[in-house]
Amino acid sequence: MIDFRISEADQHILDQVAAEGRAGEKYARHFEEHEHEPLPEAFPEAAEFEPLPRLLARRSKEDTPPATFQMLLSFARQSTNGVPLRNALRGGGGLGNAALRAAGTKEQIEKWGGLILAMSITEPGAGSDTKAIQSTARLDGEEWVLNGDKIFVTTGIRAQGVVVWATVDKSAGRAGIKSFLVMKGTQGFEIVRQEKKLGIRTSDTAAYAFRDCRVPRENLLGLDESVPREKGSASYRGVMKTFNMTRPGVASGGVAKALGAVGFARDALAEDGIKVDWQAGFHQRSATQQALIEMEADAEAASLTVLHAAWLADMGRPNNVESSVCKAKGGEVCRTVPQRAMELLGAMSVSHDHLVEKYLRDGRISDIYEGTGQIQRLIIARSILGYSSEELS
Amino acid sequence: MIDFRISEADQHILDQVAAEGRAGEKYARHFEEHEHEPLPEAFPEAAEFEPLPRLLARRSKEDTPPATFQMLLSFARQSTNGVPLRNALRGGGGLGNAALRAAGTKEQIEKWGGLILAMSITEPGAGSDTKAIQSTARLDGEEWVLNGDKIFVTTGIRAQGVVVWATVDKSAGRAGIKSFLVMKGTQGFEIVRQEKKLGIRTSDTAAYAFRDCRVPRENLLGLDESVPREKGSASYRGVMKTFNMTRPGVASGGVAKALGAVGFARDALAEDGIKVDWQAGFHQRSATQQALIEMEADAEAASLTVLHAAWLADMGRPNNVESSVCKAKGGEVCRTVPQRAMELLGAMSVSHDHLVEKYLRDGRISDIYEGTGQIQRLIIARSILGYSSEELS
Amino acid sequence: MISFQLDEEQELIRDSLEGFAREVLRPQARAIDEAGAIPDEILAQGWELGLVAATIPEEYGGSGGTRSPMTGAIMLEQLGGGCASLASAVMASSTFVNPLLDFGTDEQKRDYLPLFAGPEPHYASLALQESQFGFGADRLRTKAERRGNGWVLSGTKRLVPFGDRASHFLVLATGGEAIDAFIVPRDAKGLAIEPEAGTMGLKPLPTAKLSLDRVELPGGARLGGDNGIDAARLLNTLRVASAAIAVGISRTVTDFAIPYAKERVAFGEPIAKKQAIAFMLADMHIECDTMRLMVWKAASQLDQGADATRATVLAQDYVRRHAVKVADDGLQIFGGHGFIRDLPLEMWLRNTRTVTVLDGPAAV
Amino acid sequence: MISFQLDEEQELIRDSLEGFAREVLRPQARAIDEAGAIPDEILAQGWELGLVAATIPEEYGGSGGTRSPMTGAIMLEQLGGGCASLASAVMASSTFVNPLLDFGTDEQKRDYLPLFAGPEPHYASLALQESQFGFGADRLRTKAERRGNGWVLSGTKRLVPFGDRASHFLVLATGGEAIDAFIVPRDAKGLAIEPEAGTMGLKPLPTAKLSLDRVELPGGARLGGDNGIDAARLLNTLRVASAAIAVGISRTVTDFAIPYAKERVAFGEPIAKKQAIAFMLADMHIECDTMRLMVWKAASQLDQGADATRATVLAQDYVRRHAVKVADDGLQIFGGHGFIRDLPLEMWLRNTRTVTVLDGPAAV
Repeated sequence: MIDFRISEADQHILDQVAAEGRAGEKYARHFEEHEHEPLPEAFPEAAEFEPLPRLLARRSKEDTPPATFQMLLSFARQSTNGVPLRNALRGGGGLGNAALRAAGTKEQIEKWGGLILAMSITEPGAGSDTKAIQSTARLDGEEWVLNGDKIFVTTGIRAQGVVVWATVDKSAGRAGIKSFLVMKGTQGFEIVRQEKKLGIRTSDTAAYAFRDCRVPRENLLGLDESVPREKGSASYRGVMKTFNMTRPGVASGGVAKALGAVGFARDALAEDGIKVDWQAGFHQRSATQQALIEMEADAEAASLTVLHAAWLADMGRPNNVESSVCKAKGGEVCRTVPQRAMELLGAMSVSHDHLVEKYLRDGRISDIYEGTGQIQRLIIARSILGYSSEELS
Repeated sequence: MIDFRISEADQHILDQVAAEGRAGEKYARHFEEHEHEPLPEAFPEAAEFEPLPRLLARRSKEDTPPATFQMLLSFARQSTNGVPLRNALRGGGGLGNAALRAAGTKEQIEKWGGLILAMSITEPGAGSDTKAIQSTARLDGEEWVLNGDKIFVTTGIRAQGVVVWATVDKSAGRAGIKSFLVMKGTQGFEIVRQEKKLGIRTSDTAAYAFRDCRVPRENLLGLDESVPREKGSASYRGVMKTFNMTRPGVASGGVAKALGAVGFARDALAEDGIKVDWQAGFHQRSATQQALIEMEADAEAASLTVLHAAWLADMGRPNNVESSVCKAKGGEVCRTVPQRAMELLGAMSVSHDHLVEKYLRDGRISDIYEGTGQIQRLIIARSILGYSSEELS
Repeated sequence: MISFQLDEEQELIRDSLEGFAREVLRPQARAIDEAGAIPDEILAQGWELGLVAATIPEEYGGSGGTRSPMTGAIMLEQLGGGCASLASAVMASSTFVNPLLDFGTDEQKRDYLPLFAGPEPHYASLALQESQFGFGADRLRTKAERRGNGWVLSGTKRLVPFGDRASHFLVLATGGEAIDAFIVPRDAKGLAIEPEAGTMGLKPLPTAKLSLDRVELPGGARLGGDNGIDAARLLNTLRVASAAIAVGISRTVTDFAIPYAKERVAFGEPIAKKQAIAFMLADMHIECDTMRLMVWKAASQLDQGADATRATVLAQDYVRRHAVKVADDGLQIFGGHGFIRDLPLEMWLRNTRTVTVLDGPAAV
Repeated sequence: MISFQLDEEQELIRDSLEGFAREVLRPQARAIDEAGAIPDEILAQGWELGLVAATIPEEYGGSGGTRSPMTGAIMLEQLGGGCASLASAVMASSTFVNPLLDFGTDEQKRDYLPLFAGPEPHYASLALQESQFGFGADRLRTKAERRGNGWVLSGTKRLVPFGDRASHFLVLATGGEAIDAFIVPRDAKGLAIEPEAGTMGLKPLPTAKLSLDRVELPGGARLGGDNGIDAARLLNTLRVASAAIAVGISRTVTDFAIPYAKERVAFGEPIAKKQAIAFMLADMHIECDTMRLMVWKAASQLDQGADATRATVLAQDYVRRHAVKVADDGLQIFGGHGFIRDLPLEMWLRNTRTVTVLDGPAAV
């Protein structure tokens, strides 16, 4: 049965998560202005909230399925502007960990799974074009020798290790790209800088340099050293799977910022006596009410596409196109809705007295990483047109 | 001095033209429903209005320059829904006449300039891609032999002759394309059908077939039979000039439909007590007022780009990019503004009791002919990026 | 719990109507639109689907199915995708029947529902729209006055589907505050019926103008008796139904444009290989999916008996802003061919603009 | 007659400020934004351009140029394209001086204009904005009450430029109906000045919160004396000025993105050769041109002394909807690099959003 209802039990969890997020807002401005300051292990307010794993443990298996519920949690958490009251990033929780789980051998997962692992793909000259990766890995005896520059490494500072994409054979294109686990402190692996960003400032972003950086031969994830010559090798597809799984997640972050911005605008204007009258027809509405309705419709529409893509994953059904649909919509509303919310709130929306401007700055990244809106549209277009990536690029 | 004022004398002319347009609205629905019925030479109401040439003859040379004023006339005339009270199409007034004037020899212009000439470029397989023209012209003794199919020939029924694009050498690409004057009644020249269209129904649109159609050698416009091998031959550029001159004209039609639609909505809603209060700030406006403001802003913005492109032509300055800018904006607002006007007016906007739906239907063509919005963006992008048509297509 | 799973019956209905839409409606849509009228045999064929009678209880001769705006949305997306005019025509009597099912007294149900349970089409329809451009259900001008035990109705109703043949109309009017619906027989004294001049979209759907000049009605004419109706629910149901039709047209436009874009060659390659066109198609696909989800959310809330006003307002707003763009972009991909009435693109644009400005000629 | 021809003086100003913006402002913009403060020497350099004094009559020590919002728009587009924060800073005192020129009594002009005619920067600014999110000039909460021959002002003003150093403020307040402007010296009793916490855009521009607790002013403090001011004109002038700055940023973003798109290679060719990017750039170019024309129309009407309210509302609406999109699309073209503060894209987005929600920190 088509159903959009959230059970009381689940709503309670979501309310808790949102409350914890809001409790962290008192620290938000400080970490905006001190962006490279590490977050403490826990803030005093953390004690007031039951940890999420405990809340989740009580969920019924008959309720909204887990991946879908993760999206609801993301909406609840990320539509607040709070810094995490507990250091959210623990062993196993980095983007590199997802890659390890997808592409690593059982032994590799056991060995490194407990660390915080970052994922290092992007290079100064490449962006979304993973085929163009220039970093190289050369086998020298029982060691891989890595060379190259990497940028935009999320949690690149805090991570204990990093999964690095490099090519073992440039002539092979995508099939030559392999991923390697490199531990912090390895000789020849340098953190060049920590980036200063428009938003998501409590998430650290690093640039790396690898200069004759040597790692053991068994640090190749999956241990498959072969370079197939056909298109779309299993190895590469293995790596790409991590994208497919993360698109709804990233989209949920963008949607959350849109939901947060429209919620902020709605509440702030209500205090000034301006409220949506849902019963009123178009001609009976004010311009502000109509703008709020449109923003709410846009944010909700995007949220439904995210839930849909996640639900398909829950059902074990293909969700490649739907993941790109939701990523495209999330990328759209993370830009337009906070922008409009500020327009509606006027000059005071830019003041640091309030956090609404943070939705715009933090949300903006959602249309960039894990594939820009343009990349998502390419994926969708190829799918509906039946074109390969060579036929439509 | 930057100036957007219209002199009293000019405003009087524009008011007259608009009044004549409105007087023709009583016949509009009839010709919508009898779209292939020829317009009479004159309606009785024509006598009430001074003919435009007489009005124009009294204009001061110190006033708004002529091409710019033509755009204002187009706004005034085409923002009404009236059928022409006088048969507007006379000798010299067809699209083919503009081509003749641009590319013909002095003798050719004298010989055919007094006829109504249509312009026949598009082919079933080509669309905006003039390079792909398949119609051929072969010189056989002192005659050109034409073969091919043509569609979307504006005034193709009423025209006395037609300027046809055909290639004399397919291997030469654009440089091989020449234009030929073919008189109605020439053997091998067949009118295949008259199209039924969404809008602009008082403008007849024909499909032609040429089957071994022979015309005298001197019917080649410009008489230049050579096929230069370099890119961007003078001959082709000569032909393309007709586009460059007509883009603001076509854009003005689209803008006029947007202006008409927003004007209709404004007046109709005012009768129901809903009016824009220009002094009110955003939060004091109704949704309807805000929608009217946005539509009016969009239509006015597009109108200014049209005036700007035409004014550059008046000044003898290059206006290639500005022509495409205004064509792109005209193509945008001819779609969005009538659509929104109808949304604002609700269900009665679709009723044949009113003419507002005609703005949507008539306006829609403006984003298609003389180059779609996509083609205009290509032209603009090439210009600002410094790319040739080979580098960006 | 959140679920996007159609139940078995819904999947069956979707699949069978998809076939009906593809094989019966789509092939006739263009010709019917051009003719401006729907042949009686096609109306009869539509009636035979049993969609109107599907949810009429068995005691009144119907099939006794469950009333479900959610299932209705699924149906209307398919029918609308086949032909919005025929979809609206086939479902027109539902705009009378369904409010009766939802709000009617036992007596009203007994008196009127059996009319629609027979094998031949029977017409009755909702009279909502009025002449003023600033119309809104919260700005009704048709007045209902109490007179003794009965009512007197005055006002003008526009664009009433099948006004030429409907046996009854459900006229929305207000006594000042609440909105009421009144069952008005076509031969009521003071009721004048004139055919409308025509409409831009849904051209073949016959519509009429009803002039109510102090039409006197008995007390039992008020739908729901003393309880009246839940007007918000009635309107929400109509709005969701219209939006579902719009989604159906959008989907059809997109599906029609995809193969054309792959076949049509310009500047040396299929236009689908140009990002401008490919991204336009991607956006059309994105919005079809997204609009559908918005419609589903509102429709499922109506099924659950919840106050679906917020979800309906959002779905209607979203669909209004996006469906016309999808149809219009579809036309753009076809260029000049889209503007010619040989192809259905321009019809889909007219129909989309029309169903998204109506508050719903068809509602389930 | 319609003309798009800048006069000679305007062309001169445009060209010289274009050079100043390119050579002085642009190179410093990023560092100044990051530092959140403008060095005094740069402020002095900006002051030396003589822009504030340009239109002060010679009798008060100024250059005696003609007041022209049209010329102002041309100036602000160039300055804003160089650095919106510096443009706003350089012109901040104009928000005090220009209303004085437009509406001031002879006595007011004599008392205050000479302050701004010297070689050193002198600051005074307009206090318009208030704390409430539903703020609008037609919803002012700062109250002006008559008391004897004088006035008493109460209320809170926010985001007042150079509140830290301004010698005077022009405070907008209302006695109930009309909007008035009052000259308030910084040492007025009852006036408390606190620095603002900061702003998302125009970060280096120092702003302050003014709390007016029954501030008593003499009768001569009311701008324009008994005539008061034309508040619509004052607000229109501010709005057009802000819009002109936004156009300048948009133009700079576009100019900055073009060479990058040609250099940046992805999937084997410059991204500018992808229609998705090329069309985005084309749209940015289209909107820069179009926004400018909208600003020009409103500005030229202000020059002509006409009621420019309609043109201003339209220009402001149009620029608000398009300028942020241009800046945002510019950032998108740079992908992740656009999000990093090494490049100016994210700054341009913040500044564009900021200047288009203000009713104008800078106005000429």
